[in-house]
Amino acid sequence: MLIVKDLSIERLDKKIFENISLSLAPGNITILKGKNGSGKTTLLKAILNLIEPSFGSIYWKGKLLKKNLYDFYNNVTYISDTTSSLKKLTLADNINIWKKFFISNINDTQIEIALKTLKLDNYLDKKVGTLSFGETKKLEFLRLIIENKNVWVLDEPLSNLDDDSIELMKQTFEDHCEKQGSIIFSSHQNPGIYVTEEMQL
Amino acid sequence: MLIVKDLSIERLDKKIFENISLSLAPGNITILKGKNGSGKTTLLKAILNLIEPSFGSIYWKGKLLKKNLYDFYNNVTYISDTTSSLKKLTLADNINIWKKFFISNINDTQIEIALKTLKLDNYLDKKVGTLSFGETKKLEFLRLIIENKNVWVLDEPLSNLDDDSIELMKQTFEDHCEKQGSIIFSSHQNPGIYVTEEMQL
Amino acid sequence: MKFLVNPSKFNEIADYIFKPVLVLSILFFALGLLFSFYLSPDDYQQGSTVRIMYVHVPSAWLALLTYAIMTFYSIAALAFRMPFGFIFNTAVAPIGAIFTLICIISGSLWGKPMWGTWWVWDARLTSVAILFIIYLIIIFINLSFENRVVREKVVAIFVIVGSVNLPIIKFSVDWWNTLHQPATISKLAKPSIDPSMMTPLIIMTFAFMMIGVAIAILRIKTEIISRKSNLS
Amino acid sequence: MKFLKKIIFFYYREYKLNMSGVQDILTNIVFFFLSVFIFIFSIGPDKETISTVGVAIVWTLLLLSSTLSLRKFYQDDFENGNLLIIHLNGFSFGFITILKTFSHFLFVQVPFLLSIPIACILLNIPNDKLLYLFTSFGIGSLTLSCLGSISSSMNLMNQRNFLLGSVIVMIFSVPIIIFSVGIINMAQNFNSLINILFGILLIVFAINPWASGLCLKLSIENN
Amino acid sequence: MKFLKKIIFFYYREYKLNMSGVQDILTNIVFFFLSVFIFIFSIGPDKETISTVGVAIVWTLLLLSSTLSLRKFYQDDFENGNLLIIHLNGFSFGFITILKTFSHFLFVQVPFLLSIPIACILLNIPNDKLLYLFTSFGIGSLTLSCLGSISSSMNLMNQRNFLLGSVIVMIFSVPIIIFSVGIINMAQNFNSLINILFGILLIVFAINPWASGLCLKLSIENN
Ligand code: HEM
Ligand SMILES: Nc1ncnc2c1ncn2[C@@H]1O[C@H](COP(=O)(O)OP(=O)(O)OP(=O)(O)O)[C@@H](O)[C@H]1O
Ligand SMILES: Nc1ncnc2c1ncn2[C@@H]1O[C@H](COP(=O)(O)OP(=O)(O)OP(=O)(O)O)[C@@H](O)[C@H]1O
Ligand SMILES: [Mg+2]
Ligand SMILES: [Mg+2]
Repeated sequence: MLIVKDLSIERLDKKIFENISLSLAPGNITILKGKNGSGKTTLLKAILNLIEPSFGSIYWKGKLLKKNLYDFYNNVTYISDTTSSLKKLTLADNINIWKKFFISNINDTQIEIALKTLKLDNYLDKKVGTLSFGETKKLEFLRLIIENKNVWVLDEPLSNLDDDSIELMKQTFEDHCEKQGSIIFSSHQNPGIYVTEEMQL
Repeated sequence: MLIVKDLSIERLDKKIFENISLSLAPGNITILKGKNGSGKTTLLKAILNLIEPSFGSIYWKGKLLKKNLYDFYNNVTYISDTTSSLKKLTLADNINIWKKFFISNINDTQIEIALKTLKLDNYLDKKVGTLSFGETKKLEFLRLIIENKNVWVLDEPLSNLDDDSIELMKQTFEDHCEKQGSIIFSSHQNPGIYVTEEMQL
Repeated sequence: MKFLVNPSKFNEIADYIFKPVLVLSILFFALGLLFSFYLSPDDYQQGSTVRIMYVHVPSAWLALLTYAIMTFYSIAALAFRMPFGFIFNTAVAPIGAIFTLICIISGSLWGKPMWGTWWVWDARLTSVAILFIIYLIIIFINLSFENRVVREKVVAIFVIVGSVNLPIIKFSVDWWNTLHQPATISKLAKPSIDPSMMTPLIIMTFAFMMIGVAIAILRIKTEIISRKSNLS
Repeated sequence: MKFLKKIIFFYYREYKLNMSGVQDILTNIVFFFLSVFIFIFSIGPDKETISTVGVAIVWTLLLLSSTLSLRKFYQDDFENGNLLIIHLNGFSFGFITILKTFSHFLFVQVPFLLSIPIACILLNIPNDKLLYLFTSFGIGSLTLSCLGSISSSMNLMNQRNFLLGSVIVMIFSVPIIIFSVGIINMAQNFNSLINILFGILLIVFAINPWASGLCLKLSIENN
Repeated sequence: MKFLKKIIFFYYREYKLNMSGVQDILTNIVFFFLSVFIFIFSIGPDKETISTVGVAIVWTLLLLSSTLSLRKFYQDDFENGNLLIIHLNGFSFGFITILKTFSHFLFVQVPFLLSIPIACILLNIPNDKLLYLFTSFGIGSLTLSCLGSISSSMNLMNQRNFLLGSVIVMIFSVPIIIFSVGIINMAQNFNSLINILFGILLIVFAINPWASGLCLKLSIENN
């Protein structure tokens, strides 16, 4: 579905990486590894058409990504390395906003189950700003479930999580793959998650 | 030096943890482990007198911490789970501000060496906001070196770092212990760092 | 005429003409000051305060002229993707600002004896003050935006939009009846000014122009160099 | 249909966000009334003078306080990554700016509009001028929202000197002020002046998505 | 000695943060003048009217400028964790608020103070009033800085308290404004009015470290 061909990116005239190619088929998981500053985040952003590559091109469903951008956006969820939940609002408010804004076809019981497995169900009336760091990260995954898209683009999803949550992620990833979804994520840890391709940057 | 006795903390009438005791002598490293939301960050903040404990007390150099607060502050560096560098300024500006503000007795060559080992020496004129996530985390450690205090209180210092940097941290921690410094830090990973005490929350 | 659009050509020519221009400006200044203080008569109404005119009017003209040229360059730069226009804008805006400031200060100094106040809110004075602020904003944008590509486009667009102000300044005295002197010298027909005042005025205008060109050459050259060394 | 729903929920989100920050709206209104008081105190009880300058004062204060809230325009959403999420949910940057401009109009300017009648009482502004005031302010404030969008999106690229944006807005609003105040004082010219104001609004409105959208794109690219 | 150095470098830090160069102060001043312009445009060029409302205009702008920058007061430093670092470097919360208040005064109010003489020329304010204006403005702006500190530190805490913050500022600023503007218009009462103003300043100044300090402590505790 998603094909990256000979991608090179420069920022402030400094080459970040050159001639990266990868492809992400349904049911595949790709992990990006590499040192700090090697360009993992940059690559993920380029895939989302947020950074102009200096060379190379990206294709989505056979067409150039730029030509097919909003179809791609309809199929992708991005979780960046920082959190995106609104700190001033409660968990319930945040979930509500997401549910409506992404016109989710997920029903409330599914969300409740997800909340329970993430162990966030007690905090519904708490401001997101008063959660622990790991809890806000976990909250971010709720968006994956609410958005319910095909392609997941995740930037360091496993950092700051405890072992149970990582185990949970592993499970979620595998389920998603079975449903012919595809995942590309970056990580510094070796989480024991089954991956189709490992990309060293 | 630092002794925590039977500490219990409640937040919004919810018990976070109860009857925690620990002591941090010079040359010791204590690691805090525990699930997300188990209260690691809370404990570290309580040690810094930023959160009022419901029971228990903390001593510094034999006196109650509250009575001896600014002496303790003169001896402690805290790195929180978020970054504290000023995103709008360049690295050089940030370092300059820290150097002056903490009245550091570290000279410039030492800082340069540290920058080089952290592989940040090329970025001096870059805005901190344009660094990669891991690079900003590494920049935080520069504060450890610039402040040059005895007690280090670090909240998840190892997340988002690559293996080289973790190795470097390990080295730095050991050096600090040899100089009779003490470290208390929280982590989800098992970094292979030698620790005196492991505290499960 | 290629040197007016091409940075490297400009550098060549600039090296040639910089010294003559500087010498000329000093010459004109000396001559102009001599004329305006010793050789020109007092006005029968205004007394010797009329001599402020020899600073006021040239600086006013040059303030307007500078902005007009900047507008021209901005349009060219945006339309024909001509980087020299951007360079010109960055380099020349402070010069225009200073001319405008001189015009305002000399005008106020003149206004105190003539009108009895330093400042009135008539159309010309106000629009000149706006011109000054526009110049300042151009300078500020140049100083505070990091992304060069964006910055120079923003400046160019701003200059073009701001040029609406020029005709307002020029014709404000005709459109609204105000305290300020209507066009006496720059009338298209016959100027209604005595030649004994006209001569120093023209000389001073040349002097201002030359010094402006000299500073502009210096600033454009530094700007070109700084762009070469720092591509971002 | 789905797109329309998304737009509605965009505003639901904005509502949730802005209403939890009532203090910002409130600060603006408090500022507004405080300034009206200042004028009344300094001018003294002379009714004549007050009602001469009344309209002018209301207009200027509205202008100044809408520059107050510029910072919230994109800054917060940009910093916490929500701008990106909105974009990835299928809104082009240009379209986001249009939505945001209306949201600014709705949540910042409309509260003012509502406080105009009270200000009119305080300032002895005759009732028959109220209509003119409303019309001119309605058009003028939407124009100001557009200008605000442009300047605050430019400020994303220039994170320190955030007054510069306000200054740019203000210099562009000089003609707006002149015409709007003109409308009220010269009621006979009403139609031609309103047309001019409307013309300015159209121009700025057309430029806004293009200019602000570009700025958003660039600042996300460089983030 | 070491403490003094720390204070100096606190201001060095504030300077670095607030200023990327002189142009930032200049932008402040330009903002001020543009606002004056806009007032004038809306009021009309009539000399008499202008000099009646002149003082009021200057005072409103002062109020505006200090509300404009409230967000910079603690919010940024609080959110990026620097408040904590400053505290851990040996400054009690109360002391931080004093330092910050002066920094606000220095970087926001003083540039305005400097441009007052020119504004007086533009606004036809008679020279002999300049002294009064300066005195009242000097005292008033410091008082406003203190009030700003209190309200913005309250804003850091729960949204529940927002009303309190704004209300406190409002209650205290009303007398300040009445007296300050009064000073200028009734020159004979100068001394007694100045005393009252000074009294208010002292009260607010004494409350500030205690109140804001407490708010800072609480908000860091709950963060
Ligand atoms: C701050 C106050 C003043 C400002 C900003 C100002 C501005 C200007 C400007 C922009 C011009 C050039 C207009 C053009 O090219 O047509 C000009 C020309 C002139 N000004 Fe002023 N002026 C000020 C005060 C005065 C005063 C007080 C006088 C004398 C009573 C004066 C006398 C003149 C004369 C004689 C000209 C030449 C007019 C012509 O023939 O074009 N100005 N001024
Ligand atoms: N300001 C606060 N107000 C109320 N409750 C809070 C606040 N901060 C944290 N908590 C709660 O206290 C508990 C402990 O939080 P803490 O941040 O100490 O966890 P942690 O061990 O650091 O977790 P993590 O590994 O995710 O960083 C969590 O359940 C959290 O929801
Ligand atoms: N906005 C930007 N402008 C200029 N350079 C940038 C920008 N963002 C990142 N960089 C640089 O690009 C390089 C790659 O950054 P990137 O964030 O992609 O790294 P990363 O692989 O994600 O690292 P990490 O593991 O630390 O997250 C870094 O050297 C960084 O300094
Ligand atoms: Mg990254
Ligand atoms: Mg934590």
